[in-house]
Amino acid sequence: MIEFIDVTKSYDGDAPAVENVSLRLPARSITVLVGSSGSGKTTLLRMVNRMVDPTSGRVEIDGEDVAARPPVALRRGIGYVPQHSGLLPHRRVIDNIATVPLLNGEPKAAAHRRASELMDVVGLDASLAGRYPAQLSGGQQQRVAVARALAGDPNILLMDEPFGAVDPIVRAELQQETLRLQHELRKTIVFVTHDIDEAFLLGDEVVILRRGGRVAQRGTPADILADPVDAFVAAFIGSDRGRRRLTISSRRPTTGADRVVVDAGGYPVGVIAAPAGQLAAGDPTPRSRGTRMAG
Amino acid sequence: MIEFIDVTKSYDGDAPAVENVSLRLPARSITVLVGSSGSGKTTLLRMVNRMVDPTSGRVEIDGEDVAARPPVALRRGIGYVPQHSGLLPHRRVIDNIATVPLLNGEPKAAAHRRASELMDVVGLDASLAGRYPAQLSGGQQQRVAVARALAGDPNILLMDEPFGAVDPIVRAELQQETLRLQHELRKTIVFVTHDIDEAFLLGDEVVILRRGGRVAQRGTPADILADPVDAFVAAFIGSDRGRRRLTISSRRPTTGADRVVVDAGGYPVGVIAAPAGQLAAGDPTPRSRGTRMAG
Amino acid sequence: MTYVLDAVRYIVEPQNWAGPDGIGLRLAQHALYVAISVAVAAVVAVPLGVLIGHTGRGRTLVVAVTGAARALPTFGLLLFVVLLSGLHLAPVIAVLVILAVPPILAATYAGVGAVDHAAVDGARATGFSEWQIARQVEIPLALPLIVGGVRSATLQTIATATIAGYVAQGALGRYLIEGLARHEYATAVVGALLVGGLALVADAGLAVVQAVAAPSGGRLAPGTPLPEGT
Amino acid sequence: GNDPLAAGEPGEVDTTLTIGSQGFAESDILAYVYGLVLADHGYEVDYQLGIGAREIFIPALRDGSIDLIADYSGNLLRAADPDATASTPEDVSAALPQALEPLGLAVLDVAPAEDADALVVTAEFAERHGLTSIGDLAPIAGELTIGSNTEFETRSYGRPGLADVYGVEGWTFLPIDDFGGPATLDALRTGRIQVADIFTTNPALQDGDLVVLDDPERLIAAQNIVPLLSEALLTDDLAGVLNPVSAQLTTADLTALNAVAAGPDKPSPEHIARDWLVENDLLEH
Amino acid sequence: MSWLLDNRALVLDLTLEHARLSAVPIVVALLASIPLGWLAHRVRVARLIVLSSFNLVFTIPSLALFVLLPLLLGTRILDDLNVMVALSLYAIAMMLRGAVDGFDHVSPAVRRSATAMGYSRAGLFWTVQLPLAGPVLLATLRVVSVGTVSLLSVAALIGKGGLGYLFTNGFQRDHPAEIVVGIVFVLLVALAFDLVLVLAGRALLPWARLPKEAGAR
Ligand SMILES: Nc1ncnc2c1ncn2[C@@H]1O[C@H](COP(=O)(O)OP(=O)(O)OP(=O)(O)O)[C@@H](O)[C@H]1O
Ligand SMILES: Nc1ncnc2c1ncn2[C@@H]1O[C@H](COP(=O)(O)OP(=O)(O)OP(=O)(O)O)[C@@H](O)[C@H]1O
Ligand SMILES: [Mg+2]
Ligand SMILES: [Mg+2]
Repeated sequence: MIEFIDVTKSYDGDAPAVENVSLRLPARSITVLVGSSGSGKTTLLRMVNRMVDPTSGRVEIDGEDVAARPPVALRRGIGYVPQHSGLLPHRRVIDNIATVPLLNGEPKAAAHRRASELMDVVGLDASLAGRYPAQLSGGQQQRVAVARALAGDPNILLMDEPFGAVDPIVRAELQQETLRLQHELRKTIVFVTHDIDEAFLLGDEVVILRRGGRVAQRGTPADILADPVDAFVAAFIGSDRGRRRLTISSRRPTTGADRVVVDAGGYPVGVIAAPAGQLAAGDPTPRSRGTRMAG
Repeated sequence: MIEFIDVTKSYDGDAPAVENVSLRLPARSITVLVGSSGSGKTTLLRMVNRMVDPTSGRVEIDGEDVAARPPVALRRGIGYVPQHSGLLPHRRVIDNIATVPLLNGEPKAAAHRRASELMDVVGLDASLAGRYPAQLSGGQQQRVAVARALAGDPNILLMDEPFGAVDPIVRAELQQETLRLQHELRKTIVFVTHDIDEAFLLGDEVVILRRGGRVAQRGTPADILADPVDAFVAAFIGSDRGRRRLTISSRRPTTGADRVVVDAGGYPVGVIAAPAGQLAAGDPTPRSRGTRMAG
Repeated sequence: MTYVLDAVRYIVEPQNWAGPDGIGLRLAQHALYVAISVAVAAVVAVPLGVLIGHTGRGRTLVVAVTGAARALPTFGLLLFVVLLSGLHLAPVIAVLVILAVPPILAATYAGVGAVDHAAVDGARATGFSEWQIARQVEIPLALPLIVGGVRSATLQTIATATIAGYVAQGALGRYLIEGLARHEYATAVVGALLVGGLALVADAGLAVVQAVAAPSGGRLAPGTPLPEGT
Repeated sequence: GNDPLAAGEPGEVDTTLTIGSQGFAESDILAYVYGLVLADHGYEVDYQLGIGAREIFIPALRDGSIDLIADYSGNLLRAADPDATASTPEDVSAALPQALEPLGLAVLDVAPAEDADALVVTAEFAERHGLTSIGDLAPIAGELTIGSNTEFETRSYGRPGLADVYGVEGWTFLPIDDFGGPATLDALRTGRIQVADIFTTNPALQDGDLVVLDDPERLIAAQNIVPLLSEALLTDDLAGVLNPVSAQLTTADLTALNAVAAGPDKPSPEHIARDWLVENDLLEH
Repeated sequence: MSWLLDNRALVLDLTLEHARLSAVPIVVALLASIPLGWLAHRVRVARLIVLSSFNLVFTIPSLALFVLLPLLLGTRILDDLNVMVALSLYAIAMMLRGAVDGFDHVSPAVRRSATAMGYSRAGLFWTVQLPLAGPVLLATLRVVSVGTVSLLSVAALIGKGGLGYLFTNGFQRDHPAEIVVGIVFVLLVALAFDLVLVLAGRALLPWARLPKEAGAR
């Protein structure tokens, strides 16, 4: 469990990037911090591994103040995946993944063995081991970054817009992969994004942040969607533009007995099964990753 | 009307970026070219204003081959909005917008007057006229770029991922603004994006491209959504992951009588009104901008 | 350090400024040689650099040629040209031009090449001709770097113009050569101080030019406060 | 170097002799003339060519940067003792050891060969102004430009001596640092300068279009070749090796050596020196 | 040509001397610029000092430095050290700017993510920042190397110029061919040094010149 206790961070002289934030992130699930640019997501995330030290307040991991731990050792025990993979351009893929074991003094052979396993885990072909990062596609680079973050076998994984720079199809693939991985590994993941759809897809719990890191709303995706607390959240998740307010269109009975569902603006968002013109209601329960089975 | 007639473009030596594409884009409506990275969207778009000349085949505007027109004059008659605004960093906002009139030899006063009007049209505060681009936010820069593209009063507007680099809230605003503008101005707009949601939102017609610029499917958003022609399109629009296949969840009767709608993965996408437990079906017709009224 | 004191005393003595061997004439000669050489070099290198930066062609060739030009020993070249053509000013200028071209050329094509591609592309798509792109977009935006190139060319030329003294063309190098030949350190220090002083003045002047040359939009510190919203 | 302290390795005496030269062809050749003979006699020899003027090589000798250099007796004497008045070869040779002693320097035997500075004008110029000796320059001194190496201006036979001895004053100086080489000759022949300081062994003086001005007052002292070295290095053995070489070296030889150096083949100084030594049976091995 | 053949021993000697005298300053510049450049990269004041001293050193004519250094160093007039120290000063000054650029050039994203992996300060410097600054360091070092080799010839005026001897000697003997030989051999030395640097770069920085593979973005 990660806990922010009344943390504030001011970068020299400016208005605080994060102000009096208290937040508890449950263990072994994905918490997504979402908010627009400059809302302090990255700042909060980095406090966990002491890349940023709070100006006041403290951050605890399982009840222990991180400030008491030497930062280098702390960081080796926490996985980190940044937006632009941040891979070492002068090291081969296999060495990049083996970074933390090597830093921890593991023998090279063992570290490479572990790295090879991880390539498999994150779905990277073994033939890529000898390449340099520049020789990989964006999606492959992010997979390497994930593998690298996992190499120290950390309990906590910090992911800062890890899929922000890859194209939508690849992003969708990586998102699914993340869910699959988490199902297997059950880490405590803090995931930062500014894409609300991604937040709803991945988050067991979603924390919507305003400027200054203040929490606008937190809850499961379904909670937030069904019941945005205020206009800011409504705007953020798009329900003020009617994007979330759906209706079933009559015009177009398509193949099978599907009907197109449109949002309040009249734009189609998907299709809904209506066998025999009847709409099946009351079937599935909205999922939360906490209770989810193999994906 | 813009027509691509069997165009192919190979950049030196590589496999063709665009191969044997024939495509007719209707006048006075928004056609969105959508496809993943490298599918040739930009290449196709730039053939229209001769930023790229096809290796073979030709592009016609209203039946006239563009190759017959001198590129500089052609470009002054076609608006262009790139992803990163491409503004001149050393010119003030007003001068950036007035670029084309000034190039065409209009007197400065008249050009500035026209630029001021356009600032109003695209929703820029007049107080920004004297700023340099670096002093604007990303969203403001894109508005300036749109105003600049409109300054020559072109019939055609080419937009290459114009909102790709701005944050989601601002992007939603700009998308709405684009729809409003188009309703007023009725240009022939070719819009490139790799965001399928944006494509469905903005396109009167959407063209989904595969690698090499080959057309996978074209049609109105509702057509494509309801009836993806093949697995590629289904994957691209997300219906293979069940993202478009919606069901109404029973679990959570929220405020009023709304029900949460979930996709095939069980993840919530929106809420639907179900007064008295009954679902109102058969109401709105999916819209297409061709028939749309003021937004 | 008495040499430095002696040298300073020599320099501040007004009578040492007059006459055919005076500081005044030699300083003027030095400044003139440098000005001519740098101007000629700029006239050659700037258009060429803009052309290369604009088209992106010929870069490797120019890198090789400027590399070789940098390796050419100025001193040997000067003596060679003087042997062939006699004791004139022209060889001195020619050699200094060869010295000054590479930094200006490199700075110009690097500067033009570094102009934000999006701005150039945007300008082209808006209907600027290639010439207008070079004149109105690339040159203004690259100007600080170009002036930076002129600045380092000027510094090098000022230091190197001292060799003019070796081929009877006067200038401040005379103090160094006299100091060396007569083993009078103070005289050599006079030369070093005057050359250094001239260089500092020229450098400061060009620094101002460079600051003024910075296009207005680019001079703003990044992160100048933005208004809320859009 | 001969100074163990300066060499930084106390206790280990450096046995290599470094021979210097003044940076013009004749001096380079003489360095090899003496150096090759020394090497022939088992000395370790190293060369340091092109050091420059006396103002530099004397300190270099004294600090051990070099050990031996061929110099010119008259100018050496004036440099060591600015008040010296001796000007005939004999007087100069006699005065040298004493003048050098305070500097810790010594000389070996003086060679018969002489190579003095000489003030030279074109034959045409001499005829036009009726010039035969240096003193004849006095009436037209105001319009004259004299070209020579930079140090000429401050030398005893330069600006001060010309004024004191011959009353030649008010001329303009053009420094051309090529020791009377091609640039100086070019300047003289094209009229850029009217008078040049050229060494008497310069082969160009043989061409016939140049005239050496007489020096009846002996402004320019006798300039015999003499090996100059640090006093501490002066041994009988060294003298025994080099004095016979100097004894054989005549002015005619020197002029011939310079002619070879300036000739079409431009052989290296070492080459020229070796040929001369072989011709005169001065190399034993 | 025949002159070169007749004098090949002399030219070879001078070439070796030239290489020796100019190699030292190049190496010194590389070694000195790394800590200094690092300091300037990290500390704003140091950057100011370092970069303006760059300009200052360049205002001193090389000849003056050659003449005056023995005075400052207390070395002997003809000591190799004078020339090497003088050239080292220029080389360091030139090299410093490149070193600062090189360290500035290391992507902050890479640096940050390496820190997040748990690199210590020293580890970060030696295994991340230094190698990543490598390409810029190398590019600058190539310019420095060429410049030093060419500048050394001026020291012929004090008898320490390596191949520069051929310039003064050829000048006095009215022998252009000799000067040309000098110039050509200076270029050859510069070329040889450059080749060494390029090869060293390939060996040490193999990742710096990768062809991008298809599929890479
Ligand atoms: N190192 C820093 N120095 C100064 N200010 C900073 C620094 N890092 C962040 N800030 C400021 O703190 C605020 C919050 O920044 P932060 O990076 O945490 O936001 P974010 O939510 O991650 O934004 P984004 O979505 O753009 O990544 C911003 O105003 C930012 O400008
Ligand atoms: N100037 C160019 N030179 C060489 N190859 C190019 C050039 N421009 C594009 N290509 C190649 O042509 C193909 C299509 O590129 P294009 O830019 O048209 O794709 P796109 O669909 O716009 O992609 P993106 O979404 O990344 O902008 C790609 O493989 C690209 O690498
Ligand atoms: Mg962030
Ligand atoms: Mg594109």
